[in-house]
Amino acid sequence: MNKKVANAEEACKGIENGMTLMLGGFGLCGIPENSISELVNLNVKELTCISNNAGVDDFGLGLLLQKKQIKKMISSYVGENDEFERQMLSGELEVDLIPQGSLAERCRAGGAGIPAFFTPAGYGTEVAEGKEVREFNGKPHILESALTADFAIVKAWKGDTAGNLVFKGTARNFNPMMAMAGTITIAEVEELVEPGELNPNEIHTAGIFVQRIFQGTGYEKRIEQRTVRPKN
Amino acid sequence: MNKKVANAEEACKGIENGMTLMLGGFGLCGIPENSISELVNLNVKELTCISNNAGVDDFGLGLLLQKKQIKKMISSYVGENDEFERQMLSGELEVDLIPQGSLAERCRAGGAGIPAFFTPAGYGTEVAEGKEVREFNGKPHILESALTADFAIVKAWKGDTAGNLVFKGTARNFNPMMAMAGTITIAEVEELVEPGELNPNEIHTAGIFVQRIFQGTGYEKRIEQRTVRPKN
Amino acid sequence: MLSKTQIAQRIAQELQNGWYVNLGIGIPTLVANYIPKGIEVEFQSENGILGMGPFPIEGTEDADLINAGKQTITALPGAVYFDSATSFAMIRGQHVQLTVLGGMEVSETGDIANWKIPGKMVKGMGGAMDLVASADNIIVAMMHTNRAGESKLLKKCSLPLTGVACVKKIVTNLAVLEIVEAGFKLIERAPGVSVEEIKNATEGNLIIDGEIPEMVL
Amino acid sequence: MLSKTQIAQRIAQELQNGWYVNLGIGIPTLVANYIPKGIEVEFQSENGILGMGPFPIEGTEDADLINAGKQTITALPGAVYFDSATSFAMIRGQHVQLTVLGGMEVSETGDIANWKIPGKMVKGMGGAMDLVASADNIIVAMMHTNRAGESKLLKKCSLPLTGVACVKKIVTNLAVLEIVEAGFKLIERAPGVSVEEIKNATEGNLIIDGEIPEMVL
Repeated sequence: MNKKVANAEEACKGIENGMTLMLGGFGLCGIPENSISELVNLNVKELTCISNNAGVDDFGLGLLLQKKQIKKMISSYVGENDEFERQMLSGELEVDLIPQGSLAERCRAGGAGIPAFFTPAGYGTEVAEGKEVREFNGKPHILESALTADFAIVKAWKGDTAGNLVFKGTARNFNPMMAMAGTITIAEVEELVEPGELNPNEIHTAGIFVQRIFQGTGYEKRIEQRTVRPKN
Repeated sequence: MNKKVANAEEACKGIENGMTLMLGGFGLCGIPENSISELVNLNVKELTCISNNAGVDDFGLGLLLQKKQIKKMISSYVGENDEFERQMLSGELEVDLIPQGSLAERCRAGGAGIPAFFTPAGYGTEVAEGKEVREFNGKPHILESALTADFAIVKAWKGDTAGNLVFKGTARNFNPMMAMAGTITIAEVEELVEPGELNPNEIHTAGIFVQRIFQGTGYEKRIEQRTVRPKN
Repeated sequence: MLSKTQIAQRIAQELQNGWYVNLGIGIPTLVANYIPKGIEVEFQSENGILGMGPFPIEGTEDADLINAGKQTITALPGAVYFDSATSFAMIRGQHVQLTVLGGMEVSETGDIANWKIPGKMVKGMGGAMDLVASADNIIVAMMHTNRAGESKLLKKCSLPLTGVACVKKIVTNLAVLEIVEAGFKLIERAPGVSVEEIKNATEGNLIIDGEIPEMVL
Repeated sequence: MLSKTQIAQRIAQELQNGWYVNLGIGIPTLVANYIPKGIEVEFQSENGILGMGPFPIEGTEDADLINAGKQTITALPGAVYFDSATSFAMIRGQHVQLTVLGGMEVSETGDIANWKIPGKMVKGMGGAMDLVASADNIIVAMMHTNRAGESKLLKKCSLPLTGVACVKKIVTNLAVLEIVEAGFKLIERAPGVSVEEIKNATEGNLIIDGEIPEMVL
């Protein structure tokens, strides 16, 4: 089952104006850099982007915000991006803010054929507005629905041509759930190997969830907050 | 965070008559053999056991059935056990049969603080009786609730004293979800190592879900259906 | 009339390149032996493997590597193991393109019963209810009639249901049929089996539209 | 009056052996520096690590290893990485024994607001709503008053809520307080701070029951 494509250009074929995209990553950690560049090249507009964060001004999804390619963001935290805040407060950008755990679970639910589930997160807040409330074990919960996307775009450390993925460290984050929830899922990886080279016991995302895979190039992997102890 | 206990005897302390237990495994694959033996020794009765299967007549949960320690089984498939069928048809044993995917998801939900979710599985069947039905995307779904247990007992291949677990092959099955759903989770492993010896990127179940861990002995790992090709 | 093996062989013709396929216990398992040339599919077993291979060579069997029928198996290159929740996320989330399973009864509206005979046999539904409620493409492999000679293709199932309006296609020892709005549409006859014989063996509404070709194995 | 560091130091006294702890951004992060002797705890960061260690030694930082504040970190022996769904399964499923987070406002009924100032600042709630809705044990670390000198311990929050009736304890620069049925129960005073000063800085109902000890750091 060979899902290998040559590069981001080939992987992103079919992404059109007005589509809903999921993009993996937490902050700038584990984001699909190559595919984001290609989205900028393609200049697709009116996108709805589901991503935990919105990048920074000049990296990650911030690049799409600069070019006003995004109509709506569905995120949990967007605090690192001035252009985002400007577009949101001015009303240019629609924003749906979701508790992080609900965002993760809603993506998983989308991929897992679970249309809705109850969670305590957000009860009694803006997030609960218009949502069904039900008590379980004496505690109020709200009903949250599944999220899916036309394309899910994820970044892994290693992958094989059958689409199996292994993530590294905390770069895993939202990538596995989003991989499950895309009608077409694109995976870009730092190292693409042949089937059989990954240990089947150590694969984080099964190839069944991935439709296209390619080995990316020139990963910058920018660090947002470089915090260190002195060498001495 | 040292969760190591000496053996099954120490691990099973506190398991009492009338409790609800979850037991990992699929058929006889990945079952907590040492702990099951200890449950037989303890002769605790009136148990509610949540387990995908009920073992065979003389192995796995079949050992508890023989001694009539089980009041109620919550399972998805129980076809390999004559004593089970006898007790069920005679009414000695209460049985709640649940679609396998719903069973897995209900255990996960129990561990993940999700009290209920919608699934299409079982709609229009006995399983749906008394359950809320709701349509999503034109398809009827039923509301299923979370499962939890006083003790969850799982079997892993390797583990460290912090409770981190690695499973092998298809012996993973229900073990990870059940580990999440126990008030106290006992893990028995074939090989117990020190923290740091397992690669943090390759751990299947995080230690946070495990309260007690021990290295089991004398694993029989019986094969139910030995199907082979000739050597030649 | 087809043997069980031939039923599997005929079903294998339905496989399409790139499909993930879940094969149930019994006849469905045999489908894996007849994958058409040039077609690449991957087999999922709901207990937690994708990329299931043939039975192991004698002496290499591993108790930690079984399929949903509890048989020892092997893993092909590119295989992956996962837990039961993830397995059914694949199934419920419609990432598996084809499910083949056995049936005790199928109704003309696509209902299926295959898990329980009240008072007699209760093995449990295993993963069948999840599979039939989720898969877009479900093929039932079964005998056209039971041992008493009674039709298993009914107006209405008499046994407790496994799923409602879910079966798309049925391959029996006598015929290939599709579930359409009006009932069982006859698609192909087994070699040497007449339309009349199929009619007689089918209790539910049988739709015969023009000449019915004989299947080619 | 306590410095931010001292607030963290006081909160660290609440840690109990064997706890899994989630520390929010800001003051809460500092708590990790003051774990009492003989107490072993493990830190969870909701972006996907358990067993978080100190910042890396200069030159060893790894872009693929950060905490929820996007800071480079290290992993201790016994650490484990996981995805965001699993991370919040830990949180929502109450496997994390203590959550420490910052607050903009806390009400006398335990409501908390810390994610949004309408029309002015909208960073998003991140994981805070999941954390406060789930944790059994929530400590808020914050200044007792805002920059304008107005109390942040209110009868009712004025800002959009993060969670309802969830805060258990508050450690400010002036005091340690518990949320009880009738309001903010004063437990300890910061060194050199009088009950009167705390009273003046607290808009919500303050419960003073007997002699209030000075905290010991």
